[in-house]
Amino acid sequence: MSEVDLSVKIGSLELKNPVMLASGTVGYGNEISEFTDLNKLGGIVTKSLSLKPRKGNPPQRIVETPAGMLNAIGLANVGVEAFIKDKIPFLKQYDVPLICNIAASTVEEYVECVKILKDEEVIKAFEINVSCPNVNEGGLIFGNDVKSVARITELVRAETTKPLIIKLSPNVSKISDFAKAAKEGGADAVSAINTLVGTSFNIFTRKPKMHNITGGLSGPAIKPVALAQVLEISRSVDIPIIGIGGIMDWKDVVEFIIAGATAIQIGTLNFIDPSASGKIIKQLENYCLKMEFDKLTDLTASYNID
Amino acid sequence: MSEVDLSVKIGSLELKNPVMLASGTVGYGNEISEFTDLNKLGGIVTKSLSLKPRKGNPPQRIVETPAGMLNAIGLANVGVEAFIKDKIPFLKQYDVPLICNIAASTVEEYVECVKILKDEEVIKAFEINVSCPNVNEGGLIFGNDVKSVARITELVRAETTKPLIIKLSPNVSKISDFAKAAKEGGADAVSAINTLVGTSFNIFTRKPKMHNITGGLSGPAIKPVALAQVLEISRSVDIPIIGIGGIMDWKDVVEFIIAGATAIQIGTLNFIDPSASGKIIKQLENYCLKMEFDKLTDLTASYNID
Amino acid sequence: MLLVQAPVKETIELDHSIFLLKVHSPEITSIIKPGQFLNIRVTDKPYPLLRRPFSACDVDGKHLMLMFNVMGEGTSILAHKPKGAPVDILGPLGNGFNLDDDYDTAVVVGGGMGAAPFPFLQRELKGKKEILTFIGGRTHKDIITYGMENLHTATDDGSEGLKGNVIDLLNENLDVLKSKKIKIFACGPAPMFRGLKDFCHEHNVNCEVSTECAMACGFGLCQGCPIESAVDKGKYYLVCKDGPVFNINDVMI
Amino acid sequence: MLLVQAPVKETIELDHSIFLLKVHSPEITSIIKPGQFLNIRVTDKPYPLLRRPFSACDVDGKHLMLMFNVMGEGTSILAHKPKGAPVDILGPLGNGFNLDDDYDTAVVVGGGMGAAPFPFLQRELKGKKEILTFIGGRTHKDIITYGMENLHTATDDGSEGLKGNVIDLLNENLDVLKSKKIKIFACGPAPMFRGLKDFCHEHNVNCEVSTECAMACGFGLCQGCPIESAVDKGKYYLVCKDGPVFNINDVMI
Ligand SMILES: Cc1cc2nc3c(=O)[nH]c(=O)nc-3n(C[C@H](O)[C@H](O)[C@H](O)COP(=O)(O)OP(=O)(O)OC[C@H]3O[C@@H](n4cnc5c(N)ncnc54)[C@H](O)[C@@H]3O)c2cc1C
Ligand SMILES: Cc1cc2nc3c(=O)[nH]c(=O)nc-3n(C[C@H](O)[C@H](O)[C@H](O)COP(=O)(O)OP(=O)(O)OC[C@H]3O[C@@H](n4cnc5c(N)ncnc54)[C@H](O)[C@@H]3O)c2cc1C
Ligand SMILES: Cc1cc2nc3c(=O)[nH]c(=O)nc-3n(C[C@H](O)[C@H](O)[C@H](O)COP(=O)(O)O)c2cc1C
Ligand SMILES: Cc1cc2nc3c(=O)[nH]c(=O)nc-3n(C[C@H](O)[C@H](O)[C@H](O)COP(=O)(O)O)c2cc1C
Ligand code: FES
Ligand code: FES
Repeated sequence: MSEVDLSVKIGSLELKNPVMLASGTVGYGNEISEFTDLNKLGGIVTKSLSLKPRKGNPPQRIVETPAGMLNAIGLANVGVEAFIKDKIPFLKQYDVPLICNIAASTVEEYVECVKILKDEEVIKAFEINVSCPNVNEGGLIFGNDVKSVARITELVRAETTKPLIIKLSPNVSKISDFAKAAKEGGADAVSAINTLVGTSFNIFTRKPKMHNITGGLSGPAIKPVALAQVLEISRSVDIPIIGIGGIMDWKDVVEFIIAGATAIQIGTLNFIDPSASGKIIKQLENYCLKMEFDKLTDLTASYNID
Repeated sequence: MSEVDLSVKIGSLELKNPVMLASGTVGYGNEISEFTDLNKLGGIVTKSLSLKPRKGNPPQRIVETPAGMLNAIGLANVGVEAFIKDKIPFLKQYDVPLICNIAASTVEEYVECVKILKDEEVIKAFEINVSCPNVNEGGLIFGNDVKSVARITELVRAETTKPLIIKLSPNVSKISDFAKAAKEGGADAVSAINTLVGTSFNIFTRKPKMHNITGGLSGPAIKPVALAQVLEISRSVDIPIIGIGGIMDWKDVVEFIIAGATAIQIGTLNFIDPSASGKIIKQLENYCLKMEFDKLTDLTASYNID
Repeated sequence: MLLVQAPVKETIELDHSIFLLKVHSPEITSIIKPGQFLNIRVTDKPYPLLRRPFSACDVDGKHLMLMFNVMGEGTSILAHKPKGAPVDILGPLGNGFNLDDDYDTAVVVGGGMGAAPFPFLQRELKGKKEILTFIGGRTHKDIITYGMENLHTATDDGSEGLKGNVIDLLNENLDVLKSKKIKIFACGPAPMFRGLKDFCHEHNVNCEVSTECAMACGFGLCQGCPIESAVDKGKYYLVCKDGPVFNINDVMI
Repeated sequence: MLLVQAPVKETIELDHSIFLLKVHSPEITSIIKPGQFLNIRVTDKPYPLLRRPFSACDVDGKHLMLMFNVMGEGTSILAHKPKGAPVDILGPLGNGFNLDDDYDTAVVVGGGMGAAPFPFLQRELKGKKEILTFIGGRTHKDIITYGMENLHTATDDGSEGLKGNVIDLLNENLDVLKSKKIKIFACGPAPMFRGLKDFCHEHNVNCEVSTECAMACGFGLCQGCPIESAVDKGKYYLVCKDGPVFNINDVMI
């Protein structure tokens, strides 16, 4: 029994602790489970699922950058049907909140996906990806238009009573406008941030390194941007925020929580140290003890800004 | 006599080579001149000048981040009058195009600054900063509104026949809309990018590390984002682009030029190696020889995208 | 699949910028198979950020050997780890070669650093199968001889062995190869693979290739390492999980 | 102001994580003054990105000495530079102490690493002025004795010298101090400066302090290092150019 209460709430969803694994960085949980005890996590978010399976972009999909990486996976995923058939049985074995992340090319498709998935009781919440930079149709075009974000939220909300999280794009002028739209649409929380649009060229062939030309920038390089966007939402919209972007250790997690995050997600770090999340949870508890917080929630948005 | 023609044109302004020093990273040229022969540079851009002198933000103004840095200087500058009186005499000694960067809180103020400066013949062009993230009034609010960017451009354009460069904010959904507005307003070129908004907290005091709370992220961390924005402008607007963001060596310069930049600016690197720009110009020439370009301009926007 | 801190036992510079790194890791050596690889975190700092993948070059009791070329930041840090320093290793990863099917003679074909996985493979096959090795490189400096049996070599500049590429070398030795029931195990650059594909097709030889591509995780998390199926167009395998070893006819190379 | 590559001559670990780094740099030693500093690029990689500022700790002929505490990435890389490795130094930077005005006795006051600039200062003053040194720290481990003349010490835990802070130590020695025409040269943490400001005010002593703040360039390019004037509110000096040494009454500390 831990001396510090690390539990947090995302709408009606209670998490043991604020540490979740980010969409697209742990597939459907199988591989990472060899290094991290899923039962100890606050939650796990699936790779973005689409109505039909997606093969993803041709190679090259990955480019390393200073303290970061670009990815242009193109939402390669098994699709909702195969997810239910092939992936849920594995995830059922664990006592960890499963959050289904959904990506789509049309508003109807988002709704359709939720319709198909909502009755799976192992699925505890939905995270709607309106911000994937790596597919022409989907995501980003919505993510940059406040009205469609509001509309998608409303329609999905009408479809399910499960906690609804809207994952926001950082590639906008004012992310809090989108958080507002999500809130007004009935979302229980927002996730921020998805990747920043970036690119890279081979200076000898003069071709883009990634077949998709642009990709999404993640990793420590983007942490300051992610923190600023979490802070901006926190200061202007009253909605739980799931902080994401460049988290490499427990200190980064604390920084996000101070900046306004109720929970956080670990992404790129899973590739570098697949056992990191477990350690971070323990260290988070030590920090709370040292700082004499008996509940982690006392830390949320506790920034001293005079 | 160099075998490769490195010269480039920004409107009517001819530069010996594409390498300029970025606003706010070399003050008014004095200190850097001890390490770099200004006469060899393509151009030098002043710290943003405002109508009245500005003291800037209280400390702390600088925070280091992974492969980047945050700054919240707050446009500390001597103001246009003192610039003419105290700074121009020094700059007059050099045969390097001087580009005056201007920041303001109102449209009228931009115009007023240009009015005062335009007859200084040592000033070869103006760069209008509509994108400073570190002052409440100025910059960013304009930078995120296409109409004001168009308006500022038109009014400044009406004031001077000297080459006019609009420096764009990366903190927007679609930077090419702003480049279009600048072009329609009569700008000769756009600079991209200024810094990304970011922040950082001290996890023990829970205070923002910078007094200004947020700052501008620069350095190698942002290079992929800058390249993507230069590419986006290059693919959708026909206007010369000055590429800026995270340049650390000649390879980065080549990458920007391939992505669509006619010229580039070196910023944060000046703090780390104040002699870098000279070396880069030489290496750029070697690259052109190796790749058998007799004019650097053949490289501009030469990306192979099928 | 393990995550271990393996201390450096010895680092040998085989040739200018080609290193053989020997680490102590009984956990891994007891389970790893030829053709599998390891994903190595060279620093705990945010730069360079990603792990670096390396083939298992050789296994000697409790010692695992990696052979690598210093390409950039990651490999240069790795090459300079002092004796005793821990190396953060994730592995074994990938499928590895299939050594057990029907052939008498293992024909090893390596281009440049592509030789890396074969000392281990030859150690495993020794005594069980006949082994013929064909190694190519730009110059004699690129020819890896470490742990190679019955070695034939070719260099583009003719500075060692046949003047030509490794495919020319195979053709030179066609009679010998035809006289045996062979299986080819190959690793090297794309052009070599393409030449080899034609060669195998023409002489209808069974051939497995170990492929490379940029990777982030190395074990199926990121979907970052696709290679297209040659059979079922537009279908992608993951190099890190479904590979890195594929039948040469199954993938687009 | 120069940009030099100075080879490491010797690195001495004075105490757990306090290092004395000796580099060969005649160009710099021939022009640098006590209280000036150097901005050091510890790596040519993008991490850690910025240079790191260090006071000139001592100068011995052609050798420049830096004394530093391992705080994080930059100082730990610097502490582990092998003998002969080049150190990328930008300097001398800043104004330095004014040693020439009217006093007989230089009173050196240092808190923790704040002692760093004073071996050089004392070397310059030796023979010219009387020197009294007052060094404080948390425990005896933090007390720097290197290059200090007539050393008096204080520690918070009383493990060495007076139990108390360095201001208490000055008050302990008030009679001696009052009996002389003194000037105080001080460097240390903010609380020490505040205590010292009161002390100097009360006894109306002339005092120069060497200040610190986060820096990017170290020589006036970035405007990143403001310190507010105590005289003219809202006016900022640049620590790197106008400082790092200021009269204690001129700046807000
Ligand atoms: C399955 C597999 C096995 C490998 N086995 C070996 C081996 O045994 N010996 C050996 O010398 N090399 C091997 N490589 C290549 C090796 O991983 C790269 O040379 C190494 O990552 C370069 O890192 P760097 O930081 O030194 O170079 P950098 O150029 O600085 O690396 C920059 C980025 O490009 C990536 N990268 C560069 N080259 C390659 C490449 N060829 N394949 C994949 N990613 C690359 C790096 O991972 C990094 O993200 C293997 C690659 C794969 C995928
Ligand atoms: C003019 C001047 C003179 C100095 N002289 C000395 C000296 O002689 N000996 C010594 O041990 N230290 C000195 N310092 C402090 C020294 O610069 C820092 O301890 C060092 O930069 C820490 O770097 P790091 O990467 O090890 O630590 P990190 O904590 O990893 O540094 C993180 C960031 O914070 C900055 N930073 C951290 N602490 C300080 C600080 N106290 N002042 C300014 N920036 C800081 C670093 O530059 C870096 O950008 C001096 C600072 C200044 C401004
Ligand atoms: C390889 C990769 C694939 C990703 N795939 C998805 C995805 O399918 N859906 C999604 O919402 N976010 C996806 N993301 C974004 C991450 O969930 C996260 O928002 C982003 O990487 C920032 O966090 P980080 O810096 O900790 O990685 C992906 C990120 C990476 C690196
Ligand atoms: C300390 C600092 C001060 C800056 N001041 C200005 C400024 O006054 N006006 C401006 O237009 N840009 C300013 N910039 C932005 C740079 O000109 C440049 O656009 C940005 O730093 C990205 O380039 P870099 O990554 O090479 O530094 C400043 C940047 C830094 C780091
Ligand atoms: S490298 Fe991540 S899935 Fe293959
Ligand atoms: S540190 Fe750049 S101006 Fe002082």
